[in-house]
Amino acid sequence: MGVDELAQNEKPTEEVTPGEVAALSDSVIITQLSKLVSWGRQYSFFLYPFITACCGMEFMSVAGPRYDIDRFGAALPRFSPRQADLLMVVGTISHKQAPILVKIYNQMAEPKWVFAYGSCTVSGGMYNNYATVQGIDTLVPVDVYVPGCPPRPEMVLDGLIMLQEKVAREPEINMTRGVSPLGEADDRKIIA
Amino acid sequence: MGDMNEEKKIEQGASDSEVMARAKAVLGPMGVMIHTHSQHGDDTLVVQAEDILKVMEFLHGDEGLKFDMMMDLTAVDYLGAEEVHPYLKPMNARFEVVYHLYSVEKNHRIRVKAPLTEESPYVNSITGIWVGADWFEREAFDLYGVVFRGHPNLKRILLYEDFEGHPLRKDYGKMKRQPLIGPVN
Amino acid sequence: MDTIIAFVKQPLVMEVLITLVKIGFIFGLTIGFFAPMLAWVERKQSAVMQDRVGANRAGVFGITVIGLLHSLADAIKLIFKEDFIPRGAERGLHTLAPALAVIPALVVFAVIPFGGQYTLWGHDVSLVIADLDVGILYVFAISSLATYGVVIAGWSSNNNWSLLGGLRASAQMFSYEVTMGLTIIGLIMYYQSLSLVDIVAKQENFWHWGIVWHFPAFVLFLACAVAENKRVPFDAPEAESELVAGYFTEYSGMKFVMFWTAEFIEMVSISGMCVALFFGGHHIPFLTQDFLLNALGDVFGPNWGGVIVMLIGIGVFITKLVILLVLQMTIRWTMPRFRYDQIMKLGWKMILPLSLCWIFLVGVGILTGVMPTP
Amino acid sequence: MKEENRKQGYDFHEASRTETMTINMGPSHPATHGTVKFFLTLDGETIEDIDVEIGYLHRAFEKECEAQKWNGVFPYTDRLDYTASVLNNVGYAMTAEKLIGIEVPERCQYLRTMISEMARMSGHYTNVGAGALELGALTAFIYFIEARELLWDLIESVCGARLTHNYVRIGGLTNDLPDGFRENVKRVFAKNRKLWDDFDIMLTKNRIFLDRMRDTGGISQKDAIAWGFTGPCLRATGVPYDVRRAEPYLVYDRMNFDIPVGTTGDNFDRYLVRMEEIKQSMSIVEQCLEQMPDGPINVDDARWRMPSKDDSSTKMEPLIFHFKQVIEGPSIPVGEAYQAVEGANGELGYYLVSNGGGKPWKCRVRPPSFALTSALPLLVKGSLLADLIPTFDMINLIGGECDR
Repeated sequence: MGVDELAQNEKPTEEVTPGEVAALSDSVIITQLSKLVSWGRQYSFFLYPFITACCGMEFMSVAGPRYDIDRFGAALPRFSPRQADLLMVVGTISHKQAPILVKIYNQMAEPKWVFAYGSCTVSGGMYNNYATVQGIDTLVPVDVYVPGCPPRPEMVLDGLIMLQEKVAREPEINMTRGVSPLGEADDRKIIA
Repeated sequence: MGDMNEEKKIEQGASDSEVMARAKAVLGPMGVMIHTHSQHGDDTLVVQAEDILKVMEFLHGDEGLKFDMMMDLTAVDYLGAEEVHPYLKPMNARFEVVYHLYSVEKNHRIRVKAPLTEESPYVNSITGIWVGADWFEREAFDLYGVVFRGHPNLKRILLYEDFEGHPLRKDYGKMKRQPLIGPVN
Repeated sequence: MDTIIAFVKQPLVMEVLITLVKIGFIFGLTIGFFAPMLAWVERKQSAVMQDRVGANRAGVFGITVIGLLHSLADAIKLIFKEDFIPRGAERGLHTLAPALAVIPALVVFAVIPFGGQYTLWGHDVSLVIADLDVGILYVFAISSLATYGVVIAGWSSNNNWSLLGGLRASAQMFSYEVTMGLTIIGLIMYYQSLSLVDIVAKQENFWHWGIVWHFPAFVLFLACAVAENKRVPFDAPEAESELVAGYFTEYSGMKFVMFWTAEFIEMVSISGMCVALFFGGHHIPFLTQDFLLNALGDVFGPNWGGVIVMLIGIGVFITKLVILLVLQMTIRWTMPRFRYDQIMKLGWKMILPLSLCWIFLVGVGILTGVMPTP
Repeated sequence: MKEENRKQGYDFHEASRTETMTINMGPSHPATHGTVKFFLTLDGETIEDIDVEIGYLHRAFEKECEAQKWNGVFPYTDRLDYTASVLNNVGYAMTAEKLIGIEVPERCQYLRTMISEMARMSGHYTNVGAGALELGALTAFIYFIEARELLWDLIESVCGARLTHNYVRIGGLTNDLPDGFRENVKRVFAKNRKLWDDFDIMLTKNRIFLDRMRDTGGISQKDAIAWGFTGPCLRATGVPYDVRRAEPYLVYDRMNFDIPVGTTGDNFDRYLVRMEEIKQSMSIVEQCLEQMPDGPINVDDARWRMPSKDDSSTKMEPLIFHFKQVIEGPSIPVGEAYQAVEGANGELGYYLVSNGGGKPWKCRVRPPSFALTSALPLLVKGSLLADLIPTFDMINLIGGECDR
């Protein structure tokens, strides 16, 4: 399936039109509510660890006793993409792996965020050859980039805090990302 | 390590190791050998590709050698570096399938190589002798395009089915991408 | 105003009101208090056991309450999470399943006494929502309903992993249903009653506590109950490394959390059952209720004294509950997971014969008088 | 009765006929490490057939190495078996040195041995810990993560990196031991031994763990050899093959250590072998520190060694050599060589071909877990779905090494 053809499949998934959102966002109740929701989202990331390579070893340490990502409320790994909020892409993505990443991203329930963990996911890192994807932002939208090969756990925690700040600033309750422009739309269209 | 001594040994044409002597004694008269050497202490037999099964069956079955483990199987593309091995040019060979065998019982190793030409990169599969060769042969096929005749399931293993060409060949560009999905980058 | 008071003072209305208060109390205790608290305890206890700090960042104006607010954050986030129904799923059943999982877990509490009987201002107050003569049978009947939620969830998701999870769950839960019933037959013989209120009342004397004479039954019952609840080491139906998330793989948002909540509430109800059956309910060892009533009644008057005794009883009950919850948590964070067929083997080939043996021993004990019945 | 049913068009056998379920497990599945896909045919929960597909982490190691200078290959070798990086470094450096025909100084050999064993410990910690995790014992896993963390602190103090150490160079090492290293080793190993004991208590005698591991994923000695098993998985079947003993390299011939072997070759034996090897490795590290002589850590010959950073930024000649090493690469003599080291998973062999240029013509690595994974269908066919998890974990597929 060609890229153009896939791009055409993209349809807006928002149920509320932008105009309506703008009108509502002026109201005091809605802004206070959205603040509360953002606060909740900020401290409750369920991770989907998309672990493929070396960075996974460091990811174990991030979850381990010394660095303890649980402190930030982001400890619970959910291996079902439906239940996850944060797609942690940990490790090199090869061209063989790319369709799976896109699929997992599309399967995740809104709202969702993507964390590019390690140089390979940021830019391809030291692998620039026929087999590797040069950065996962060519496949899915990315919120936080943490370079390093592998990044130290402190960097990951820093990245997570930055993501939390980003989520806290999120003005909309109904934040949707939609599907990746590259992948097939998931079954969500049927029910929406 | 003692590699210095080995180098000297080659220069002096020192006596062969037991393994080499035995292999030479049996395989020599069979007329399958192209070349032998013991560079850096690694005993190496270079044999005709079409006779690889004969050679392997001997190495596997022989009581004195008993190579019961196929340690490694790979291929090398000598395109543009035929001078590395003197026997490649006369044969017009481009590839070499390299087998590393090991005997757990006797604790010795041997390397067997079979040169192949670009036109006919065919060699018989040794999966009948060592089942473990299965994936190694698939890998060599995947990355070098060497075809193993008689392999039960010869298809790509590391790359995906839609991939065209064999990336470890020297004429395949390092960054020539064929992505399954997404932009070419 | 007077008419309202007069209306309220009618015995039937009073009865209904008291029952409503009790139901409200149980609801608040389980869904309102224990479910979020257990989510927090699970996090914190695992953190303590693993030498970590655990969640502690979520705060309002810098007040973090040692990470308690993370449960609140989770709840807020999950309410606003997309609710997802996969293509090809049975939409109705898919939506119904989480409710089917939660409701039985809650309803079990109807027969678990969380205090004793008190007479306050002329009204008899019994701290149990429904004092059924066959309370234990009711518990088993209801908890077997919980299986349906899980099985329906597994089947309606149109996902192979869910289906496998549902299959495992149904086999496991039905098997342990049977064994769980058998483990406490000895207890029923000993107390000669099927009513949990009766059983608790008979445990006023510490030497008649279930745990004293029926320790093996307690171990077997707890094992069965944990298996019923599908927690580690019996979590094969939702085994993460095997079935992704088992029967609730395709659930998101609040529906997914309802399964979780059901699990936590079931933990509480298991502990409640254990407290009622083995740990003397609201009783304090070596301290009878009458003694307390007399002592406090002298100081505060019979009515207020009764209220204080009631509160002490509830406190004692909850304390015992918490201890058992911590025990369950410790088991959860220590053990590896059983294989599915090993779970079945354990249930049918180990626990079942052992509980039969125990029934026999109890019978012999009661007949020969070695085991003095209350 | 049967006849009656038939008449009514009801065939009991037809009605009770079960179908097999085909299901895709992975590559993004918690148990498959993100790099393998199992195509399972299940009859109930029994695995009727399994097709293993690898290659999801194919990063073109060989193509990438052929484009690097000889010394530039080290970072790529780090990322083969990333649980035990230095072992890969050492294997590659030794093969290149074999091609050149040089021998590194004694202190360097001791250091390489020592750091290799630390890497092996790290690899085994990860493997055994992850095995516990996948069986649901999260706490046990965390214990070994902490043990590994302490170990990584030591390695970091030597090489400057936690995971991908890039410590070895052709003809030597990047740097010597830091001050106070011996005391740190003593402190850390005391703690690690304690964690090991705790882990052992929590799992080895745990009946559930025992039941899950014992008699699952077993393989006979003959099959194991035929499939090219090496390392702990081969030793679990009772074959005492260890490259460190069979063909001693570095200073292993001076070390006093045991090769633990199993008896049945099942998952539990693999686990026990790995657990024992952790202890043996600790003892090797301590022996190395005891015996280690003073002296240089690099060869004297400037053609092969990478000048140290301090020298190359202060002195002229080392700067020139550094420049030549980086831009042209050492011109290693024409030839081919195979050298095996004992990796965390088994025999880690490097086969290098040089055409006399500054880059390797061919840089092949013999990945132990590749051979192990290829035998997976044999190990799990006919067993339950749940058995796939411990078996796959004890096989210890490392994506970087298997797919390269």
